[in-house]
Amino acid sequence: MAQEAGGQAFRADRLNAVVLLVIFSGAVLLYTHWAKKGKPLFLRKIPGLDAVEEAVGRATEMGRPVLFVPGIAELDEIETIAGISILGRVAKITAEYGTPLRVPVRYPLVLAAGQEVVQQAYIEAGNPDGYDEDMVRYVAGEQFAFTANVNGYMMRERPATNIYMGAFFAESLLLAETGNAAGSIQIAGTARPEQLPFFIAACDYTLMGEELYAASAYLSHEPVMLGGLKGQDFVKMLIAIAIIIGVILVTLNMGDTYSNWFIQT
Amino acid sequence: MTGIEIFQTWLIAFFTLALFSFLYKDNPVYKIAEHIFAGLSAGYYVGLIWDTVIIQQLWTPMTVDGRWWLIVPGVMGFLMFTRFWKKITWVSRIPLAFVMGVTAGIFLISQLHGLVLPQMRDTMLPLWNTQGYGQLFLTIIIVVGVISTLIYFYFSKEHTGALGVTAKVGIWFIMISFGAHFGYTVMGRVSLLIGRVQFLIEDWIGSFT
Amino acid sequence: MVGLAVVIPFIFPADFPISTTPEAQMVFDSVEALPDSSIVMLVFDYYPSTIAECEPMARTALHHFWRKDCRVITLSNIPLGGPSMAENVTREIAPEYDKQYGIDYVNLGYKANYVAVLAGMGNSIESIFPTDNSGTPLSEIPLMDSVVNYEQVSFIFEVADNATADYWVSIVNAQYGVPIACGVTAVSAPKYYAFVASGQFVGLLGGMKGAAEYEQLVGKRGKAVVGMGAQSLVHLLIISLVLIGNIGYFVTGKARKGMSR
Amino acid sequence: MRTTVPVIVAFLSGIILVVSFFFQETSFIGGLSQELKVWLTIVGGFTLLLGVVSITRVNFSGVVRRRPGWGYKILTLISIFAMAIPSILPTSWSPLFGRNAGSIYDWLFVNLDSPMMATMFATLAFYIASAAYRAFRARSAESTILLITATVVMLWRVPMGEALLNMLPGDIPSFLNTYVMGGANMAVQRGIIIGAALGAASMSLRIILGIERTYMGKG
Repeated sequence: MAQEAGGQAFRADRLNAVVLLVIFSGAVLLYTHWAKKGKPLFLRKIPGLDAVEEAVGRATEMGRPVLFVPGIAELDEIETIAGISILGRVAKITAEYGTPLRVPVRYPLVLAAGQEVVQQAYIEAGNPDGYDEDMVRYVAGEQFAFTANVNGYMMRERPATNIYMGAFFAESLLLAETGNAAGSIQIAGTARPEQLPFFIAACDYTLMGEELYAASAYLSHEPVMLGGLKGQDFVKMLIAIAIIIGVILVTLNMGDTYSNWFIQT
Repeated sequence: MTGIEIFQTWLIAFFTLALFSFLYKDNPVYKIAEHIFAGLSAGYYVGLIWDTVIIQQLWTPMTVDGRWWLIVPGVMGFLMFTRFWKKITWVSRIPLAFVMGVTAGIFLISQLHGLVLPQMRDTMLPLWNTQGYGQLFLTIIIVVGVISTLIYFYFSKEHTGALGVTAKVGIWFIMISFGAHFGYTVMGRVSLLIGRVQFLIEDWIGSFT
Repeated sequence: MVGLAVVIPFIFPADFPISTTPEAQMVFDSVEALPDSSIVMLVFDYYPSTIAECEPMARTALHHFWRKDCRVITLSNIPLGGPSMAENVTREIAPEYDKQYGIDYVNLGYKANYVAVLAGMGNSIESIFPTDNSGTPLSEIPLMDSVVNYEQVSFIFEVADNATADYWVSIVNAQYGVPIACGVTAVSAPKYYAFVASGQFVGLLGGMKGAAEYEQLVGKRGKAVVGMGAQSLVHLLIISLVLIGNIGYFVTGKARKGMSR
Repeated sequence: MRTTVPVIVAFLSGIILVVSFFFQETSFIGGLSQELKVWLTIVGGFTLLLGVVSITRVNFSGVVRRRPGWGYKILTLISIFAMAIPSILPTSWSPLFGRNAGSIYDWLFVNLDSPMMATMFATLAFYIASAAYRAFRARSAESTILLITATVVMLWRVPMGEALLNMLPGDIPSFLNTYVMGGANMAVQRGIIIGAALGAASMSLRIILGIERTYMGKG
């Protein structure tokens, strides 16, 4: 171990990863820096977002509650964080209209974060009295126990609007199907491709994959989220271009050196 | 079957049916099963972590192999429990930060190096080859599919013009993929049900005779 | 209705031929191509909830390995049940091939945080698993004498019902180059086609059908093959439900709530 | 103090792992990062116990305060202890202790816990059928594509359905596997994998650099 000098120990064959790492980190950090400085960064509007507003409005007209489920994962999951920041926006609308809101959660940390966000939204909307501690509540720790409880709520209270934003697993269909049976308008968003088909089938509108993150960055204008998203977007475009160049070179039969550069070791 | 085997089979059958009874309606038998289930699952962790982590990874190496420095992760582990006291909750952030830091370090590299690079490389396929039209068709599908999916999830420009067309193609591709997911998943869920029915018919009803 | 469709085939079994997909054939071929008595890993990364889909794969793989006299290291990244299932399955099948614990197979059990486990074994398996599942130090297990890290492992068979399979690809295969074949639940199978195409997986079994294909290739018809009959009927039932639902939808012409997607 | 220390810890541990990737396993930094991974398996184990403590506390206080359903909560508590206590007693006292085959722990797992987990999941099959009937409609061009693909894939995945498809002209099953699963689906998954990998990497980068602190909670 000791006799190996630092110079020899370096893995020159992993240089391609260094390059990618540097470009990627540079892009994310630069955009985050710009976002913090207040430089206007453009994000296209996500179509599903109008639907959220519309659906909460409908709940108000019908005088029935809005149900918001921020996924069933812990707060260290990006999807949960995105869900919580969308919850902030939804809470603001319900605060303005005075629509009842219910947020069941599965983890104590999510409970704390959720309560904070909702309370903040009610204060900002000028309706601090409308806030009630019980709006966000801890339901159960076990996946299916949680689902059974939320399903029971849907069938009893028949909320006009159900919004699911966050990390969902096998319960996606159980929730969305029950909501469908209860006649609620449903909007969902998750980054898990394996659960998306069920939301798409059973919900009226679905934010797919990274649309969830984009939506939360769009709504929250949080520089860290916005910068990260823009940085990723930039690298994504580079990747698309690099692939197209690769396809052209390989088609012309002169791409070996180029495409071999991407081999991982 | 011996007496104990018959008992076991009936026990499993009882709890299986108890949980299925929720499909009809919530009921006390279901609740009993559900609560026992939650307790057993939590209790399982205790024996497992006690044995595989605390004894095998921490205690024995420290006391037998003399790797005293493992006291550091040991203490960090215990600090996790400060989360339950409001005043010193913040201390639990230190072990949490360690977990997040190491995981992030492994992730940052492995995601870029282990996923992005190889997936990019494998998309660089020749659009002209001698393997016939079938292969050519497949290559076009793959290249167009990958690029249009990437573009669909590109948020920095409005989806108009050429970008809009590509994104539209992307959404069609995405729907095909999600359809495939749905079709596949049906199989998965049904398989699990079949597993339970196999038990009920072969083992439980089989035990009547 | 669904219940009936599942029950009927068990009472009146019908036999339809099970075709083989290239992905399952690849799994079979790559195990066949291993030199006899190679050291392989069989990973039980599934929860008991998906036993019906995953266990037939793990069992068949074990039969296949032992028929080729491979030495098998099992482990699990699933805290809830993983090590118990690995223990039970191996011990049940071992007598059939006259295999001895410690010489022909070993169960490393479980260690917390799969990311650290997968990455750490690349340097030294013993530092992550100082003992086997039941607490015997690795130094006292003959099979582990010659195994330091992934370099001595010629093949990994990952059976998973969750995203752990991603990390076997992005950490173990990418950084240490061990060939990995994967058996996954139907839910996640479509995703892994991307890893098969890029060669990061040398084969893929998707759900109970994949398990049945593999059982048939290895010649050990088990629960998966039997289950395919019930599977057929339920699928046809669901397809007809979709059709009926859509016909009703078009006949009544009610566009529900007017929002798209 | 309350945020600075954790941020430094996350930074140091993260950066060591990143740098070590570019050096041989046998180098100094390789050894250091290996040690950190071992530590992580230990600290990670305690994180799992945290959940058990939470559940015990919630149920215990539910019973003490006679919250609705407290009778059921007693069952949960009994089950936790029935599983946990025998499992941490040494096997040398009795073969019923510990985790080996023949122990109480193993018996409870094989005969109660494991079948119940499987049953919980199996109920999904019923829901998927009702979803197929009610929700799965050709509402737009996109949902029609989804619907058709799903139906055909469903047919293809079972022997009886495949026999049906084989009655039609052309080799539909192999077309499905090559062009749908290995073609269009694969391409989309690849796009999603690349996007998700960038997302995870960007999150990791921000955690290492201490920009992202949501995981610590507020305050």
